[in-house]
Amino acid sequence: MTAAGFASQLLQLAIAVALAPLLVGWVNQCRAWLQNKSAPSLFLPYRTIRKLFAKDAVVAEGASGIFRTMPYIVFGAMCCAAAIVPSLATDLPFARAADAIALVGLFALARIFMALAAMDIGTAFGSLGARREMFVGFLAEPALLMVLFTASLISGSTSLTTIVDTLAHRELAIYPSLAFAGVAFTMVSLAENARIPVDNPATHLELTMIHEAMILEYSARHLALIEWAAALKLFNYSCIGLALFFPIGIAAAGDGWQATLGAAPLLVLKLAIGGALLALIETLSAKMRIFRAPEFLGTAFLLAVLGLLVNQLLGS
Amino acid sequence: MMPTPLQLVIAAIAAWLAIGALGLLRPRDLRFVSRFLFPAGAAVAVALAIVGGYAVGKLPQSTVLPLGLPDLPFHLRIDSLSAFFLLLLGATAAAISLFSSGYFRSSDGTPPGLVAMQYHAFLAAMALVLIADDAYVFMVAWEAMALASYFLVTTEHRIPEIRRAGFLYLVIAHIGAIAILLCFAVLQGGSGDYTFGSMRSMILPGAWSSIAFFLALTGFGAKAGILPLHIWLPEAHPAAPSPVSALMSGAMLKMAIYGLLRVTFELLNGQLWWWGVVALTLGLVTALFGAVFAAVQSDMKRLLAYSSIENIGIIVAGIGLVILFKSYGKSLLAGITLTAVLYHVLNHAFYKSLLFLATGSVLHATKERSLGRLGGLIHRMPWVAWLALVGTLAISGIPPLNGFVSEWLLLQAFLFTPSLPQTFVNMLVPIAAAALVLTAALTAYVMVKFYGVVFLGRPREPNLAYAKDAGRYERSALCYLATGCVLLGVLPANVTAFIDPINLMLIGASAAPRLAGNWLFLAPIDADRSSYSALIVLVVIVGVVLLTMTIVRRLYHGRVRIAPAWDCGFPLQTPRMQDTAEGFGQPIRQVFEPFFRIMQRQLPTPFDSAPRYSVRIDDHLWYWIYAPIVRGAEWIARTAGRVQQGRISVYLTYSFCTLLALLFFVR
Amino acid sequence: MSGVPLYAQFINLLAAILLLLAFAMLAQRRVLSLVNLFAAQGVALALSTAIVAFATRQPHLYGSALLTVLLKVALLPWLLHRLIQRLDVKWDVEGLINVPTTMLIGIVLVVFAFNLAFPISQLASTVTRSTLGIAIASVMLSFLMMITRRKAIPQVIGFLAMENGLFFAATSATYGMPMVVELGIALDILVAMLILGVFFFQIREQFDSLDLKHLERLKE
Amino acid sequence: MIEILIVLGTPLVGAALLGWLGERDYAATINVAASFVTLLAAVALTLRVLVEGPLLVIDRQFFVDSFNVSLVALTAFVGFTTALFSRPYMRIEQAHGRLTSARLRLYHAMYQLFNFTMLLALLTNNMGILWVAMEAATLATVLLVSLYRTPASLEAAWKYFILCGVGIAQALFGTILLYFAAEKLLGAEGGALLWTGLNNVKSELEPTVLSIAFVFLLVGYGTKVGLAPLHNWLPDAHAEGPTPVSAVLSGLLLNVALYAVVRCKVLVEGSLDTAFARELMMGFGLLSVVLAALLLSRQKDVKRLFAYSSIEHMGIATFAFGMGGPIANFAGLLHMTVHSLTKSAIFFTVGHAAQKAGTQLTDEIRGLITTNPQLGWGLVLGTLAILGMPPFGVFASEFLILVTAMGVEPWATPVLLAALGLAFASVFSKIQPMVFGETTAKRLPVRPTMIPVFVHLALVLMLGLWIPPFLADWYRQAARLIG
Repeated sequence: MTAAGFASQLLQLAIAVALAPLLVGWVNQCRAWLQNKSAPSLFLPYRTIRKLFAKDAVVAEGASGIFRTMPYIVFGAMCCAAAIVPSLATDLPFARAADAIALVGLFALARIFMALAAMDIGTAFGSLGARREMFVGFLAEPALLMVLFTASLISGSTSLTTIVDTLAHRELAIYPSLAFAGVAFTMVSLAENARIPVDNPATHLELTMIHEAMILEYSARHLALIEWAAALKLFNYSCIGLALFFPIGIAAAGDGWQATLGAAPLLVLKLAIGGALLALIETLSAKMRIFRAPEFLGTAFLLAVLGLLVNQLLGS
Repeated sequence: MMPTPLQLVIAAIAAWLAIGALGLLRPRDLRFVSRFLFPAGAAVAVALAIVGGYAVGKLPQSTVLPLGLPDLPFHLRIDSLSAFFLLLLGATAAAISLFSSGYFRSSDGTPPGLVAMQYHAFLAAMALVLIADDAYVFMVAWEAMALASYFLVTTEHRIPEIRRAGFLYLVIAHIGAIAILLCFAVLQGGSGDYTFGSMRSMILPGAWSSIAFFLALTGFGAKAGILPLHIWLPEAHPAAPSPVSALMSGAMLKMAIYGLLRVTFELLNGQLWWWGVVALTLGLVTALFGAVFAAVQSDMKRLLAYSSIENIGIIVAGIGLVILFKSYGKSLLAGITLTAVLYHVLNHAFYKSLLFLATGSVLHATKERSLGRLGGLIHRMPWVAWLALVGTLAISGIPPLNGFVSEWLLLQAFLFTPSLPQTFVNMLVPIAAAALVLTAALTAYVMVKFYGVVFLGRPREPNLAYAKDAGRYERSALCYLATGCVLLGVLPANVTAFIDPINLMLIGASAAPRLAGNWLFLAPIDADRSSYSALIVLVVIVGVVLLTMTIVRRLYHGRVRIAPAWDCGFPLQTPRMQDTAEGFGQPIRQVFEPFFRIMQRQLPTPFDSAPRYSVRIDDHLWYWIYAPIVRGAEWIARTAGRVQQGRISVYLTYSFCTLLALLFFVR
Repeated sequence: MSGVPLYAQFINLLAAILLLLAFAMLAQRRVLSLVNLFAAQGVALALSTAIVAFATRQPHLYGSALLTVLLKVALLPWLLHRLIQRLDVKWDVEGLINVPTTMLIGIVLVVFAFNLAFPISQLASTVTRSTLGIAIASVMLSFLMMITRRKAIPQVIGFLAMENGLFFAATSATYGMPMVVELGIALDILVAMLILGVFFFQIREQFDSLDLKHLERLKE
Repeated sequence: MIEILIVLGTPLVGAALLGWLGERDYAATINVAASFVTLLAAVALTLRVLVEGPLLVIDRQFFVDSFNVSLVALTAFVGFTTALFSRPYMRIEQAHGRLTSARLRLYHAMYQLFNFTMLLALLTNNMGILWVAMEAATLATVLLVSLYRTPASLEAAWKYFILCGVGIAQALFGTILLYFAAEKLLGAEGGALLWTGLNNVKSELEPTVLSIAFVFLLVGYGTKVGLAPLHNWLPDAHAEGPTPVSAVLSGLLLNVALYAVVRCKVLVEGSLDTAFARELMMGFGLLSVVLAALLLSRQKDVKRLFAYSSIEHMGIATFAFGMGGPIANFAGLLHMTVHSLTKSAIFFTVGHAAQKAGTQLTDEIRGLITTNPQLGWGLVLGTLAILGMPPFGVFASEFLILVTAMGVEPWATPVLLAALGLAFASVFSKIQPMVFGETTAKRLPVRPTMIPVFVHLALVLMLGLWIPPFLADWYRQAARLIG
């Protein structure tokens, strides 16, 4: 790999890790505005994380090694994911090592560890959360993969960089299949990031919570890492979405560092809009019963498959 | 002079048989059996694995033993395909034999010596299946395999369910064998020569070759557990002692896959595209079925058995895809798919044996098979738990372990289906891919349930507190298998390169140069389209994890306080508040309601002191297919029974009428 | 019947009588008269054998004629009489099928037998070839009789009558089998009769009747 | 020559001897000894025939070729092992008070007599004598079947007697027709009934007569083979007689009857140019297989069960001989051999099992393996062998038969296989619970001898994996003789 490639790789990773909490903060702020509450600071997530790091960790009795290592593994997996999602430029050497399918695999890794850790303590809520998480995952994961497949059928490749290259830098073409995929992707990312209407990050109401139920027992640095990882996940999803459906402005491999840097403000803009939209959706829609979730995600899955079929039918 | 691989394999078979015979000498001497026979068997297995690994890619060798029928002596042959499966058999058997040396205790069932005899006969039969080169020796080995495994399944024959399971198993195995025999009878195409050699050279007319293929699919499907011939599998696997379940699931099912490959791609020349469609559909239905049913099981071995059905389904679907590609002359894609299939076969052998053996250890430590009574074992038996975790992740298809690689390859194959001539097929492939992915995701669900309920949480029963960790032998066997899973995961390029000769042999095209860009990367077609490097992923993840750990430690204190679980501040938590297996599977049961036939649902009343919720689930197929068949057969038999109705003058009338009829017929 | 030598006409006559007797047995209800009819059959059989022996100058046929007389006219009927006395079963034997139907079937059988025998007898070298058809017919009639009787003794008599038919075929159609064979056959029949005798008593002491309806337990 | 005399003489003398002092304790030993001498003589005879080729002795009255000598050897062997088995078995019966010593005397005498008649039927060259011997065999066994004098055994014996008697009578008629056809060519005296003589002139024999004769012969001897729908006597006789008798009945008598049929078939085939005889035999064979397979699932009595399985296997063998040709005949011969060995072994185990449980009902015999492992394993292995499970020999012959059928009559193969599958399910579903599970059996007063069982099974296993070259050549030769 070239030095430039290595540089852009590190840069994008750094940006992801650094900006992820900010994105969360932004979404919360927008939501607060939309629900006309007084908004918390944009940097609240950073403060929370710092505070949590400083605290003494409390570990429940009967917690095994899985419980303790989980936060690190999840965080690691999310970093890996961040390293293969082109946010600024498609010049990502690491993307050779893991393609779209591996990306989904990494998400699955994180999910499974979270679920296992949640079951580790042996509390009612822990296993409840784990069950629901896996349940959501078993429909969301295929849907996401189908979305990625649609894109990779268009570009004839499963490596995200190539996909984005094709989408961004070929002569403009209309891909009807992407429309289906886009809708599906939105629904999946709502579910995957524990957002309304599937989950509600802002509550500990046992009937509704999924993600929160799993991490009830976590505290201090563990919790900090988990929160950070969650933020990273949101960031990754947003970047995937942007890269697949609004790839304009992402620098190509050969463009050099100016282009890469030039892409940065555009990315921030896109993320801001995306976050606002997310907040809007969350405000407009109501939390659905947990057993509505399969229908919701099933729809997403079918839409994605439809996209694939449309793609086969009309040809890419 | 140096003995040839084939001779070595034959020697290994003989050695296994000899070890078995030794078992007969001192049937009740447990020490002798467990300390001597099983380790010896393991040694032979290792040797076999080495020979198999060596023989892959070498020129085929064949020989004729002066056994069997006078006109049809035993023809034996070893080529890359059989060598690969011999490697698989040896590698799996080595671990399982090692485990068995620590596993078998004296019980009121079959005495240990006899068990050792059946066990090694089973191994020998499987090896013989793999090197058989004519119909007779194949059938002999095949049925001997079925018999030996049947007796192993019924080791604890005092338990009625086990007897029933064994019977079901043997009957379905026999039906399958009949189909296989018919298949060979078709394959010889009137030449009357039943050596595989002549079948290879035989060109069958289309209809006949289709018949042969479907007979093979039925016959081998019955052994592999393809719908709707799967019903014996979830009965027999739990019934058998765990090493045997591991051997059946890890190795024996693969023998069926071997047979299917052998017949489809070698003995039949020229495949038709729609066979592929059928196999693909059947496989995916089987896979989905297996996954869904695994999700709602509450017996850990049943759960694993269903997951075996699922994996077999995936494999068969892959084979279907291979047929599809090969019939359209897309040999490169066919090669990739076949690689994926074989890879998955290998993976399944490793992680499924690992998991079954782990359940064996759990079973020994707790005397408990039902998930509802386990839990928290990671504290009592850390070795088994952590090694089982590897298996769990591997089977759930998580990078960078081995399960992911084969699924990745298979998905690549699905994804890069170029537009095939049939639009219908083009429509099918994406749907198939979707089904495959769905199955994979369900597997993750299932395995989390399995692992979480068995090893994590708090013990659901008091007696679990006395569970002891696995012994020396069992541990080492588990370690070995887990290492296998990791290695197969992180060095895919080497494995695919190793498998490649089989592509060359069955497809006639090599896929490896494309598959293994270099030893680090796995890149089918070319690196731009898709590439994957498990090792790098592993390194990066581990690196990031360690890095964060050190940083966090460096910047902040590492203080930890142990406290009772918070759990939203709920008071009085008992282990009974955790999800049971039923509870965990409940969402799936709700989503896939129509799949199941709820046998009985036992709801607790408010006044129960120790309320239990349990659901017994059964699959429709038994009632839709088997029960009617049985009833029909009984009806016919009853009708035929009227012939024999005891009255002598009626009997006389029979013979009189026969006489008259014949005489009339003569004139 | 011009051109046919006298002895042949005799044999044909006896054959006709044999067939007649067979029909009579088919129709007969009373056990004792059944036995007598059987004996009469034996007489006819012996006569025909003797005539054949005389005509074809085969001395060993005299022997078989003698055998017939001893066995089928004297010994077996005597045994049967004794049995019937000892077991006192002098009842009327009503068949499973009523007599007219039986006769009807019998006639059909005779027609069938003749048709069957016709092509064969064309090839026969012997003059008395037409008797073959009669032999077959009587065999079949006795078969029918065995089927229709529901008591043990008549069934056995039917069995013996069947042997008569065979014997007749052997002697008249083919001028007798080799002596050793005939001896063997005769011996077998004798032994069979003795064993049957034993059986009757055993059956009697088990079921205190000779009705075959007791012997319908073993099914399927 | 001298061997023949010993082979035939020993059982005859033995019968006389045992008739005289049959109720002594050592009678059983005499029985064994006589059978053993017969076996030795049979072996000697076999060797001679294999070395010197066919024998035709005592003014052509006895004819021995490699076909019937194989059956002679088999008969002598199974006769011997059965005698071995019956020694403890009959002791136990006596101890259980089911038999008096007077009955034992009858049993022993008749056993030897039965052996004699079978050997005579096999060795004679005279179709008439063949018939006589068959009838005599029936008579001898009738008394054996009714040995217990229970109502059931009497009924069985009666049916056996009447049905086989009638059947045999048909056979006699067939023989007469043969004679009738042959005397024109061979002259009235002597040769006209000698099989060799007939065989020499078979091409000139009158087709119409022979075809009718064959019908009679087939119906006649077929009754004794137990071909459906003439089989009805067979289950009763097997189930109600003492077990050694069941063993020899299905192990040997059926073979002898089939042998007679095959001899006749050879003649008829020679004279007819049509496939009449072949089709007839194949039809009967197939029908028997299917019917037996169907009825197997209805059986409650274990000996009855295996009687039906005998019908099935005789059907298979008949089918094989019907197809004809070297391979099919070879297979048929092999099938007769392995079937006799396996089935008699099974009856040995079943007999003792029934004694242990005090009943023959499959539902009431349980858990043999736990009380007497040898017995249990013997039964289950024997059953699997008879059901055509590799690596046992029955599979070898069935494989060959199916293979040939695939070549000759492809449509028959699936039918056969379906029947075999059904038979497998029905039989095994009944045997498995008998062998496994909690036991119901008692101890036996006398220790049963398991040697015959395992010797037989070992032989069958060997034949499945390896047919010794000399045996292969021998049977090939025989197969060629049958044509």
